[in-house]
Amino acid sequence: MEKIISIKNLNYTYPEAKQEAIKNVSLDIYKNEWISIVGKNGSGKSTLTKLIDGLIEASSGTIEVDGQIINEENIWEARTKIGIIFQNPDHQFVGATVEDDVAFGLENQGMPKEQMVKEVDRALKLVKMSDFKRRDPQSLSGGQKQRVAIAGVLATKPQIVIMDESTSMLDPEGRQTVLNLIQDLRKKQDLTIISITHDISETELSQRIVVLNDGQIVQDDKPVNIYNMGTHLSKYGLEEPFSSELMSTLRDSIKLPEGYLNEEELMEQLWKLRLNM
Amino acid sequence: VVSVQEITWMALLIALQMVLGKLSIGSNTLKVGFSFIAIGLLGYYFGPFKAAVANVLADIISHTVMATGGSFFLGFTFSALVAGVIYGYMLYNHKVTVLRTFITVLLITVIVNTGLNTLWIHMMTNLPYVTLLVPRLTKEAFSLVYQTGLLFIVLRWIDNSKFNKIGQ
Amino acid sequence: MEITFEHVTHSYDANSPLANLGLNDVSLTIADKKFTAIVGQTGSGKSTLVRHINALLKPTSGTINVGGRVIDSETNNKNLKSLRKKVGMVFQFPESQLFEETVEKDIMFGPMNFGFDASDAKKAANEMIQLVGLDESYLDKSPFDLSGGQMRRVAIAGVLASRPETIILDEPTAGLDPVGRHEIMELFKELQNQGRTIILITHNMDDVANYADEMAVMNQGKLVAQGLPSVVFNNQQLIKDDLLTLPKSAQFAQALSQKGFKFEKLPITIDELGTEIKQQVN
Amino acid sequence: IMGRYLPGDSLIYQLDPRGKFLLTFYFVGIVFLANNVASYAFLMAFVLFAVYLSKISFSFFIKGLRPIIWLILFTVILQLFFTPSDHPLWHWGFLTLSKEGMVIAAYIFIRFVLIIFISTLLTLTTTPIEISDSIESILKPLKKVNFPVTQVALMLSIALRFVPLLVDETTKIMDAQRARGVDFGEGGLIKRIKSFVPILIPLFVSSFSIAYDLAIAMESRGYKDGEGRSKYRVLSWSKRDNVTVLFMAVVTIILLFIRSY
Repeated sequence: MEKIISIKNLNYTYPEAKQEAIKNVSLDIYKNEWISIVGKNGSGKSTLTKLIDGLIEASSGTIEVDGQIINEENIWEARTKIGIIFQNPDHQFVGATVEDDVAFGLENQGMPKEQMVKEVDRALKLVKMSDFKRRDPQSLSGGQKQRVAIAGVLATKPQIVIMDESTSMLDPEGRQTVLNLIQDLRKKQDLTIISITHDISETELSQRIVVLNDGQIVQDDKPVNIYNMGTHLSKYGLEEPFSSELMSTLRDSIKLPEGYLNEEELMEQLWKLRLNM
Repeated sequence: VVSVQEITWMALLIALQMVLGKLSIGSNTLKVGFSFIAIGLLGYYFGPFKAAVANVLADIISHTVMATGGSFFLGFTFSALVAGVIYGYMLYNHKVTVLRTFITVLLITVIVNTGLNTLWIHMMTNLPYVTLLVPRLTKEAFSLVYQTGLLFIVLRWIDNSKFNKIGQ
Repeated sequence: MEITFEHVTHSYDANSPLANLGLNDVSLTIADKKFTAIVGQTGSGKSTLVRHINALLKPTSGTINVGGRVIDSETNNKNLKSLRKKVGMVFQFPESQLFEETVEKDIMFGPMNFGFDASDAKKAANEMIQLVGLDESYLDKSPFDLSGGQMRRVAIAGVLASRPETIILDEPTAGLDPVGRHEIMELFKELQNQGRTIILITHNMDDVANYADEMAVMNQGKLVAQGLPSVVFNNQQLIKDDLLTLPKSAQFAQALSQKGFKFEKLPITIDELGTEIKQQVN
Repeated sequence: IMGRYLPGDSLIYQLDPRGKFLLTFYFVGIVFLANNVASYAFLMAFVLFAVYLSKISFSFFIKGLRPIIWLILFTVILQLFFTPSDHPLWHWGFLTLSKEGMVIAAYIFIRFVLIIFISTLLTLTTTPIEISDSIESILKPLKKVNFPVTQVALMLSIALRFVPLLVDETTKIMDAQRARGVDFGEGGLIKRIKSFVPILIPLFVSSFSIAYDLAIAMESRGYKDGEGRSKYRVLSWSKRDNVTVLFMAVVTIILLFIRSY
């Protein structure tokens, strides 16, 4: 597998803060991977995003994006490879209308008008928001705003999309559409997805979960192994997955296999037990 | 050069000015508005030059967009410029005190509100100065007091908080 | 304090041709000292509904009776303090209402407005900051130096400090991490146990199943269902019409029943689900 | 609150917003040249013609007068009774009613109506973003003296985009403070004014955090310093606009003629 981001011994302390927000973090992220970074509020998740995009500068350590160690000179080039969807849909909408907002990143690149029109249309189609082209942001729902934000990011054809708690302010319906969309786009557009979240149910779609606690990586593993931690997850401010919680309620009187089962597997297991009665 | 943080913060203060302009209490004869606070903040953060430019733009855009009547008269735009300069000159990089706030508001009241704005209305209506000035005086005297009070409360609050510098 | 809505209609921009109905002929009783959840899609009228209880909005027609106090379209804007003192309201993202220089002053703000004397307000601040899970040392800090989750707690303390009998919560846990969410929900349950009426607007059906005694479902300004969560979540029509989603346990049970399990009634909490499965498997 | 743009597609809508914007200012200027019945009547005819071309119901223009109707009445009444005259029709203390006063009052009244109708026409047919684009275009020459025109334009469009959001935020904060026992309509004026502090500070904090987040989001989307940007929105000046300018020139000449006649 080809590395797209490689972080080595990264440290960061906010100005005037006593404690380090990021402590000696090393992490490799691979092409087309969907990786989840989880942890409670204040664990350093969002700080890590800002470091990767060069929006803040690390105290020490290096970040390599697509084979290049980022520094002040090449940061703008690195940024074209990374798109971020932020938490608050209202605070990232620059344009006065949907199409204006999607065009913003392209304008920054100095793309000629004719080409921009095509790219804006393409991006809006990808997120199924073409009908809303001329609408103003205030008339959209939170989920729709985030879809426009995704279009704005996709318009500039990044390789990496960082979802920085981008669904945490949405209602369940909006959250679901955004997650489905990202899953779909990852395949079609060959994207690497870094999803930062504290909602364990959102990590189900990812291939790898990194758990951050107090600015340090405490776990880096496949979802199954992370979910297997069960109630221990609450140490890191996370919820136990539903199937794991159900299994612990059932274990006192039903014999279930060791380790984590997802909901589908658990159902199979329970059905078998029922048939054997 | 203007930084990204400066652009967004100026933009939000211009937006805030338009929103506060819609917020008012009191009757038609003694209307109390709040948009002066946003202009004061433009001055506080950006100094005379930038505040003047921002305030002129805010004036043009808000009057055009909101269609608040006869303000297409360029004189009022000049008033906005002068107000921006005064707020910026008086409040930028200075410790906020009651006296300083009072003098700022006094300058605005005398030069802009009673001086320039009366002149523009005179030019628009041909009414003599005195006729225009006399009914304004009580209103201006009153607004001198409340604007000083409110501006001081807000500015001192900002000065003592982490919001006293932009971009962090 | 019992709260009843009788044929309440609220139209926004009543005088314009574009008048849209925020509430359409809603009749509803919210029982005293119960935990009532109000659910429905974004824009269904949940927030409009609860804003009538402390007269932030007034009905275009119909009446609301809040423990004997009647609110209708004629209700005067003055003298609402006694009502608002009794009905506390935690808005969505309540941290945006903070403004004082210290946490203590901010928590005291409500009580002082409602006529507490300074020492009582101070006492309330001291008590409430601990109730929301922060210690006294926070009282002297600026609320703007706290983390988002802590600010949320301070804002909630500020509402509780006036010691309201009824507490309205408009998605109070939105954006919090799971641990924070759980703690805050437990706090509200505790407040109910102390004898308060709790009204919760939420999108989280597991919270409804775990905490609420009663629930109401709104859609397009209308009340479409009301009753015990165990009954309402078993209303197949609501699920079919996409007006209601199920708690995780009920979803799991529903999937199991497609495999061949039989549930007379869908279990809505994980304990109920566990009990049912144990009975059917063993 | 966000302006009063009324969607439509009549000729006035199709004009280039820069032209409309500048001509509106220009017209407000030449209104002051009118000095007799004929010139006022001529300008009124011009404005009514423009209103007719817009195909917008006349009632919208009447509504445009409403916000400053008190100022207009105040001025008209002052003119009516305070205009000095050698041949007063009626006289009492300071008050003088004369033919000259009546004429001047009528002129001032028409002057206000002209200015308001023409500016209402601009706002009804031009979107806020078109106006901000026009301002950018008009400021362009200032680039030569290193005035950051593109940054200023971006700033204006951001300001316009955030007005509705801040209006919502204001309502929300007011509701939250009302629920905490603030009464905005009660008490003496000083108390009322003080009651706005709990709105102003949160509104300020909220704007501050929007500005901060937005700047980060803009940088992450490749916004550097405004240089080398292209524009998605392009205004186009057409023949129609030339004709309009020419028409306005003719109007001015006729006005000058009537004026000195």
